[in-house]
Amino acid sequence: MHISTDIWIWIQALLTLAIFTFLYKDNPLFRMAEHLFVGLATGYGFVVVYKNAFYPNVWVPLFQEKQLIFIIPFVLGLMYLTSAFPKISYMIRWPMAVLLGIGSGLSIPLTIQTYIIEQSKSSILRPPYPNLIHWINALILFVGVISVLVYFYFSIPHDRPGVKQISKVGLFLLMLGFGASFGYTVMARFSLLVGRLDFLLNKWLGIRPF
Amino acid sequence: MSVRDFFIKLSKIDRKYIYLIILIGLIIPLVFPPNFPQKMSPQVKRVFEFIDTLPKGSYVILSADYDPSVAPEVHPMYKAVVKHCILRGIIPIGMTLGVQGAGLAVEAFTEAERVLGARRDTDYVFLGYQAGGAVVILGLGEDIKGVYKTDYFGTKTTEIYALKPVKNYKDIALVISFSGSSIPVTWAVYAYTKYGVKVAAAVTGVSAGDFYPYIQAGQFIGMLAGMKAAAEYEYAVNQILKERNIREKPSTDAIRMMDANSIGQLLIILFIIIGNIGYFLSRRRK
Amino acid sequence: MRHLFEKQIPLALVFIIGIIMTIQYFVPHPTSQNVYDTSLMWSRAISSMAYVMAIISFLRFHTKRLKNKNYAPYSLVAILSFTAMVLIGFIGGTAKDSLFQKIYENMMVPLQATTFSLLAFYMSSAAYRAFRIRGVEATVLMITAFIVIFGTTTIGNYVPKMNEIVEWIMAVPNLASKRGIIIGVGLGVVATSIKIILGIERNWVGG
Amino acid sequence: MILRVMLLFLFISPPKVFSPDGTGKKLTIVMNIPDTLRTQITTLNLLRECSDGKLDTLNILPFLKTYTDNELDYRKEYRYKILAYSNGNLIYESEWSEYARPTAKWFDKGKLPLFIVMMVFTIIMIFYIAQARANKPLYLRPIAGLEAVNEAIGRATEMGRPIIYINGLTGISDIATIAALNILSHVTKRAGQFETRIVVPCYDPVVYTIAREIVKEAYTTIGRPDLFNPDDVYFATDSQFGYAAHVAARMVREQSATNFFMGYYFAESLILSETGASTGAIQVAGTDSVAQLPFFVVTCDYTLIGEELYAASAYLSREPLLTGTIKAQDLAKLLLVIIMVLLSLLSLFNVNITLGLF
Repeated sequence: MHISTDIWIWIQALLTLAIFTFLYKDNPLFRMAEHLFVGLATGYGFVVVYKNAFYPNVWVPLFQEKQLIFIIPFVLGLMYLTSAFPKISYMIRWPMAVLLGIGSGLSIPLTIQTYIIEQSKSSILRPPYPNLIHWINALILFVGVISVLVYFYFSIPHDRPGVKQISKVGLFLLMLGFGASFGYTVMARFSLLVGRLDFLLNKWLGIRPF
Repeated sequence: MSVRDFFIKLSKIDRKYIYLIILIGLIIPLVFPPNFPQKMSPQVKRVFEFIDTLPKGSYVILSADYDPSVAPEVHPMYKAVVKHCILRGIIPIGMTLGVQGAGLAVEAFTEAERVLGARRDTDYVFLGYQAGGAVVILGLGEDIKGVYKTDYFGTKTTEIYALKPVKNYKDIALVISFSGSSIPVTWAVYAYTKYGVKVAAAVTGVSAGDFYPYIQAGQFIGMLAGMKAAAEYEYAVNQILKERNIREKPSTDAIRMMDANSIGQLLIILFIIIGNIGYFLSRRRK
Repeated sequence: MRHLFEKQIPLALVFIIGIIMTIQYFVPHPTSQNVYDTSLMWSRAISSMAYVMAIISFLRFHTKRLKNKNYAPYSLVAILSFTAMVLIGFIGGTAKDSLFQKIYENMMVPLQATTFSLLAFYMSSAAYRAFRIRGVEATVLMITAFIVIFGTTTIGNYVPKMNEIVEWIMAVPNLASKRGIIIGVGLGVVATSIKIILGIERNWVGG
Repeated sequence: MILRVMLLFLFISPPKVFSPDGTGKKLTIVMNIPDTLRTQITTLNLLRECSDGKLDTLNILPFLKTYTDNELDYRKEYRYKILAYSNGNLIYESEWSEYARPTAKWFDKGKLPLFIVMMVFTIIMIFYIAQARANKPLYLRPIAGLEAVNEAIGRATEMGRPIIYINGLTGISDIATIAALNILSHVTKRAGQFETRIVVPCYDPVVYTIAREIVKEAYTTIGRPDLFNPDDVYFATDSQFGYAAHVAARMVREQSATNFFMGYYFAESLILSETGASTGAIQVAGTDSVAQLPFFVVTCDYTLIGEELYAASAYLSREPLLTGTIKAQDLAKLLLVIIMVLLSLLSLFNVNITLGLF
């Protein structure tokens, strides 16, 4: 067992342990690590956004390539600074309006195509299917999607005869889906935890498995 | 205290003890690896047996399209498949479409040199990184040595002994794309659908779900998904090493981590059972 | 007058830009392609400057907390680490082996990975505490989780057909439920986008 | 010897050139090289002559039957000629093709069905919004989650401990965040009547400024502007796990009686809801992030699933326009289900209609 002598490994180990202490209870060590994390993340964000987003997308085209059209997005972007002064902070709504307009405008056709059309298209029964299993799966998918949609139907009370059973099937499938994704994520989360513990045992404390 | 009270009390343990049990439950197998025998699941078996039954001297492309963030799950797969090919006299051609994969792939080949005494450019080839993604995949369909003028270490591909009989996908038995994203699908679309070379995927557990449709459509011959598949493959390769009584100790990261993972997951199942028994008994008492 | 700037113009902007961007999808003409490229360029430029608001709120929040005795040390740490990271990033550069990159790899990644790995603990206590057979839905949820958790362990491989069952659950019933939700959410997203463009949804201009 | 014979294949039929789509940038060239020659070709070139006189040579993959040239200009015309070589010597040369112009269309007919769907949905929306504006009665079935929201507020009032309300981890253009902000307005008004403190840590700076306005306005509408405490509605951080750790720690410190998780979430959802549950707080969640729903369903007292979040925001804010939107979505859902059933039934009798979409 030979403990690592690399300062960075020690820093990683101490920070890892500080976060793990939160499992016991909230304590100053955890709060220190939490605030360190928040500070570093915001600082990291500022540098990365400046270097990878602001500099190439605003500074270079406007001030180096002198494309004057960029004055408009630049001035709109400057309006965000008004959020520091409450009286004129309403001006952030101008750049927001541009972003919202572009975002909403782009999303309408794309969302209809990918979310609504594609998903329902692949649930429609399209025989012939190669074998019985494919038939059953296609039927379950077809009935399943429709019953989930009926569950999310708000214009008829759920206690109507036909609707009651279908939405029950829908809720059953929803719960089955949630259980499945919960179960599937357990493996992924545990691999992460095992990875952290393996780092502490192996890299930091140098305990070689016997 | 009757048995019932015991179970009710058992279902009300404080959260902190649960965390302690989990912590201990994971540390023990990491330090004292139980090395459970890993029985191969169907998807992994398809890939393993495909390689196992290839004739000596055939070629397999192993594309390390992953980065350090998914290394814990995907890297052990790459190392295991490299060793498996060399043990079967099959020549793995390493490459990567992502810059970050190169360093990891080199490490896998160095381990093969250490454990199996593999010789570069005779038992394996490592071509390194080439930018372009789909364009590279297409190019390999035409002329591998045209796309990769030199290998990762600078040797001219035309002079590499192992690459003499290789021109394009027609001389490649299988391509495996190791990735944490959807790059294997690009391989399936460009390499399999267009050139007919067989493709397999080696991916993280979480992203496995998105590949099932492609497997059903027959575009992948099989898939290695998550830490479990890595452990199964690693275990199978280590068995071959034992048969050949090769003394060098291979890395057993995936097996050790998967054993700890399995114990953790079994503990959760235990908690669900205990939680319910206690809940069930206490409800009946009211 | 102020009403004009505070509400009217933003709503007009969102309406005009929204309509143009929606129609642009259906027009293959190169000018529509240019409109699309310019809109992306502008949204990248503007959103890159939106981050300055995060800095302002962050600094305002933590400087205020410096006055409060029991929060002061923590907020000091936050501000100092923020300033240090910014200076290191701008002075030392963000190259592969820069101090900035070292701090990211050796401080931020472990902090994030460890916080992420807490989830394994929380899942265990959630499974223990909440997975109770309380009604049909909770039971269905629990049994499916049970099967999938067990199916994805090493021992799961020894139970015949276990892997096929897990794969089937993920590929069929789970897919049906996800599709149902996604279609519903899709309709919701389209409805909201239409409301924003037509100025019906006004919360973002203060209702 | 064979190669010399091949040389006879000179000046044979020109390639066919047409504009494949309306982008005004592309021309597709169909190369009808005889198959016998195909195997010998090592390099295949396309000569392109533009109406402005510019001449270019494009080297293309030898086995291609058609090639699509792009980045062209719809204002100019282009013509093409094929040159095929076998190990350096010319074995096939076609005549120049006719001049062709990449057509630039103003409407892509292929997307007409999608355009119709979009228009129909917008009309349905406007119709129901008009109905709502003329406050015609629009029936919406009761949602169990709503009683849970009001109950949860009542619990915090009884225990005299604060409510923590989170609007999710996405921006203002995300529908889940907008729904969350609508519900925040209702929760603040109701909590304000009993002077119950509400803490709103925000993840996104834009959402933070809007949330601040909404809380301030909610308090003024119930005649209690004094209750607004600017420190309780604040921007915490925009790092995913820094935020989760911060809010989780705050729940433990404040021992909040009620936690609301509305909006869109990522993997940090379980840290929030499980820590909240450990403090014994009542928790109501509402999200359309499919991956996180399982965790909320397991750890919260009540969870609004997907669209229930949108419907809840319509109910709670009693905004006729929101109710109108839910009715419009319902009608669209009904039409969609009908189409799915019809197309499925028809395809059972192998009549496969796609309406250009399905």
